Amino acid sequence: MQVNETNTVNTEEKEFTPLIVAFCCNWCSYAGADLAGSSRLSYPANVKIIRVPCSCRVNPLFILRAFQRGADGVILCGCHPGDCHYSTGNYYARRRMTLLFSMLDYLGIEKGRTRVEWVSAAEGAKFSATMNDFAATIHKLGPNRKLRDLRCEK
Amino acid sequence: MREINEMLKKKVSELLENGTADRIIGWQAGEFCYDVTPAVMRKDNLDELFYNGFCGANQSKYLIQESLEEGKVLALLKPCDTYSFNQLVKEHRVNREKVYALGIPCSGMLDVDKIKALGITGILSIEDNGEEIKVATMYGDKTCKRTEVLQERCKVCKGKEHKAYDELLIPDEDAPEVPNGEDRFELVNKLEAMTSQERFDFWRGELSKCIRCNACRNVCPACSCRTCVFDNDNSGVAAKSNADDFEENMFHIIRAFHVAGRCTDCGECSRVCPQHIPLHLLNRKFIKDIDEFYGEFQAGEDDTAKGPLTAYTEGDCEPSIVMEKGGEA
Amino acid sequence: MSNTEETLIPKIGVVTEVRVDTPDVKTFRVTAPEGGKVFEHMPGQCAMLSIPGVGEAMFSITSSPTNKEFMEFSIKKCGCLTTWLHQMDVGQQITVRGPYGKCFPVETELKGKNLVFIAGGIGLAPLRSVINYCRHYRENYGTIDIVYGSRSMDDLVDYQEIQEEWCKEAGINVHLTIDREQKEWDGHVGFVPTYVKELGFDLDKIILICGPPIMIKFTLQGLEELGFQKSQVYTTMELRMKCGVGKCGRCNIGNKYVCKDGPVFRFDELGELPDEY
Amino acid sequence: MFKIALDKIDELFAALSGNETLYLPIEKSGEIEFYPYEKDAKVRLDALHTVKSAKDLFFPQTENLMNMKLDGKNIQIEEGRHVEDPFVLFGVRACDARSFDVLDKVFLADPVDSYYAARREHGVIVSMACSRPEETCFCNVFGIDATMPEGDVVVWLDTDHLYWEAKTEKGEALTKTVESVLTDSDSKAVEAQIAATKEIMDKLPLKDLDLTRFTEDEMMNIFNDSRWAEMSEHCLGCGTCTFVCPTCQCYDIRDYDTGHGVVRYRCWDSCMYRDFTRMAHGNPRKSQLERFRQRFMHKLVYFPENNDGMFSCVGCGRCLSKCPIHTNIAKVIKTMGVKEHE
Repeated sequence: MQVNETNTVNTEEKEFTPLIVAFCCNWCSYAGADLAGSSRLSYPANVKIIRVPCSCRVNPLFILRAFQRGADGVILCGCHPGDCHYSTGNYYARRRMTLLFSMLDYLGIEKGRTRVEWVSAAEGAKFSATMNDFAATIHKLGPNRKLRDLRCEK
Repeated sequence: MREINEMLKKKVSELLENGTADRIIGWQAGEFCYDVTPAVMRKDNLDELFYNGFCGANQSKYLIQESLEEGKVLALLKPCDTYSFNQLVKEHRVNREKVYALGIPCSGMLDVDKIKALGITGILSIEDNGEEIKVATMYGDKTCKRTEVLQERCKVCKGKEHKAYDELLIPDEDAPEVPNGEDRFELVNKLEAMTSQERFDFWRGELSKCIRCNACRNVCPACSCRTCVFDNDNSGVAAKSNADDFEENMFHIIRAFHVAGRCTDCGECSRVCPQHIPLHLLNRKFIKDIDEFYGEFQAGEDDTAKGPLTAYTEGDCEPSIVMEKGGEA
Repeated sequence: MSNTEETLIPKIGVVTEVRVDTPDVKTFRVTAPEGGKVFEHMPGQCAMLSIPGVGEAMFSITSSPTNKEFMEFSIKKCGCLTTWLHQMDVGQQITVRGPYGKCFPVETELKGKNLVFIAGGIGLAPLRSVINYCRHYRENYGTIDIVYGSRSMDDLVDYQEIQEEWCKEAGINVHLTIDREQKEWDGHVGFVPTYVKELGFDLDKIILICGPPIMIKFTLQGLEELGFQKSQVYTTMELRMKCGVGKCGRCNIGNKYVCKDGPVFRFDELGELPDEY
Repeated sequence: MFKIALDKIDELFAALSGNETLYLPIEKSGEIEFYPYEKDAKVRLDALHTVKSAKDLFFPQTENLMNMKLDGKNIQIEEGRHVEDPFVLFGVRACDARSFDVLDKVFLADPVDSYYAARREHGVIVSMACSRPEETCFCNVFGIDATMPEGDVVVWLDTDHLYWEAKTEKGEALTKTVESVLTDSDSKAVEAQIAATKEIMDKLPLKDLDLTRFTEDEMMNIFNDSRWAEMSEHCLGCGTCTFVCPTCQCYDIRDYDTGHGVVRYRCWDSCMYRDFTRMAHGNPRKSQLERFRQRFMHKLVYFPENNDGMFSCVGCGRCLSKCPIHTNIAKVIKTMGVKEHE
């Protein structure tokens, strides 16, 4: 039996603004996000960027914990395959994320909630477009209900 | 089975006598006919050793500890145990030098919970010869089909070939026939064919039974970390209970992920689960995906091949493949 | 204390003073937010201190109950919570619950007796409460000897109080020792167990001992060689605790719970229990 | 004594769950636990045991104690809520019913655990006599009568009726609320069933476990017995036995940081776990041997010593069927029940 006595679910539906966590590799995608900013390309303010040394630094727990703490969508951005600063990190990340996303789908979690995109330092426009598109996808999916932790809801 | 038992006893005492090994991880009878316990035996208590249809436990994990200790240990490996053994040797968790592996035949192991689930309770003795299982109970004699009460892993048996051994009790080709392997991905396929919501409901139902006893983790030969991330207070995810649905999901996703590409599908996790959560279906999903995305791979087939998650090719599929390929939305 | 509200649910305390005793020991003075003590205690009793989200652990109360304004905790930095506590400034709130356990029998068996306190390192913390209690009610007790040792001069906890108060008081003999020679040190050098044997106390005394397990073990051997009985020696124990009220089930030594039946034990009682501490 | 026909039993459940929550053995995803009754639930009164024991209802696996907030230098504490809604726990077997006495000794001893006490006060126990024990049962060893369980109300089932008898004031009060669906009955059928069950109980393979050695005087001898080493050798160190046990009551208190505060909750803990007694400077129970020994010493020696000889085991047999390697308390009793070199 689970007792969550103090948890109450907020039944009032407010205008939904999805919270998005973007893990960006330090060498390409984070620089890409920087470029997007300095080129005045807009992307949603509710995209929270977490800089990681390499896309393969992200392990499945990071993704799950982002959902636990209230993310509605999680996106991982790294260098294009072949361009990894550490030569091969993103190749490993690619396999891991493929398997993880497939598992989440298998468990019945909406498959659009997670995404991997390769964004180079020169692709400010791609970064902004990707984020806008991802935010729109998540908005359509609605709030994350299946992979949330009730204790973390305000 | 009785002959094999006698052969085994003779062989083991021979190997201990001639100093090939100084102890053996064997099986010891319990209170009832089915509750067999793994036990380390030496020359003096070898008469307690026996082998029957309830010796299903995969003992290769014990070799991690045993191979750290002095002297050589004799391990009895059923064909499917050799996969886990290979995997542990490959990961340098078991010191191959300290183990003498004796391959023993297996014709499928029984699951007492499946017998009980048929309504056969109050079990006093079980006779296991061939097709039919005779069970004497406090409420009279019962019978059931052997195929009905085989352990999950035996229903999808990998075959009678030992993948690693120093010696075989009987040559693989002379070993008794193993059960006909069913398609191990049958249920995975079935789940994949469901809608996303159906899958979600199925797994919620199963995972919400989890009492977080850690039996699945502690028995798993692939879960050989000295300190598990879920026991590490600095990991931020350490917990002793599932205080929220999320933790049930997280624990099992991560547990399965951490053994992905290394799991030999030995089925111990499902065997020991007190709530009978079909954990093997999580592992098999990873195995199936790996097979489909990166080519057929059986962990533990040998002790050298690189695992699928420690390898890559430049042309690997993108994670977006899940969008196209994955189960129904 | 009669139900959970008063046991598992803590009270709030405020740190009003932080004193650096040694490189890894700090003493924290704690009062209730409105001033005064959070609760009353007897010498040897413990309290659970915690910081939300960091952890909770049992600490002995080092100040004497005769102090009516505040409680003090001498804490050595060794784990996650204690590291956090060491970073605290004055004004920080912490949670406090207690008091837990039995005290030293200061009002019964120890009354009228000649006392010897033997402490090593941070082991002085629980004894300091008793020493100051006995000093306060000086007429109730006979002679007082204090043997205190640590690794070096810098590791002596409460050195100032020892020098300025204990050493100057009539009827109290303080014997300090450090493990290895040190330039500025003109006192005794050597380990506590050997020093105790050198000092060779009269057999009419009651011993109160606290320190690292290895020190206790050898001191006890030495005392027995001198002719002391196990029933003359008291110590205070520490094991992992969660509830403090004998229910969470982890601090037992045999059938005794350290949090409830201890932390103060007489050695002849411990001798009847499994050696698992 | 009252009765109701089994084909009308849903009326009884409907009446019982009318004003308060009714917990009873219900099958979900293939396993049986005490779940709240709802219409069309798969009620399994035939099951001997739920996987988790009934202790979950009084001492839940996780329970929030308080919400805390660390705000700069200030701390706020907001106490968790106690259970104040009455509930009925239906279908408790004799072993589980006795386990509440064991838990009471711990949680109702001074200082009283008010979370547990509140649940005990608000829960009415309807226990159910056994008629089909299994080979793993040995409650008789602890003086428990499976045909006459403790509880506020006791019910017996035969092939077509449920018989109902109130045993306490609480039970009488509950009976009043469901009287309309019950009819009067004599006790003949129940007596016959009790006699039949007793005959079966005599055939139980573990009925003669001998507890005479587990006394205070033998504590040190049992503790120092060298046979613990071989018995614990293959223990996996999982918590299965502890978590399915109706009398295991050790708990942990943990903090969970939600991002906007801290929940301090308690949850079941297991003495079989490595970190159970681990401190910053070491662990008094270093190997699985010590942890394994602690569990059984507690149940068979320490607990009886502190509680007038009451053992902290009720012979339900859950650990016998659930232990992954089949090491269990029955084996320990058999081994340790005789002196080492005899």
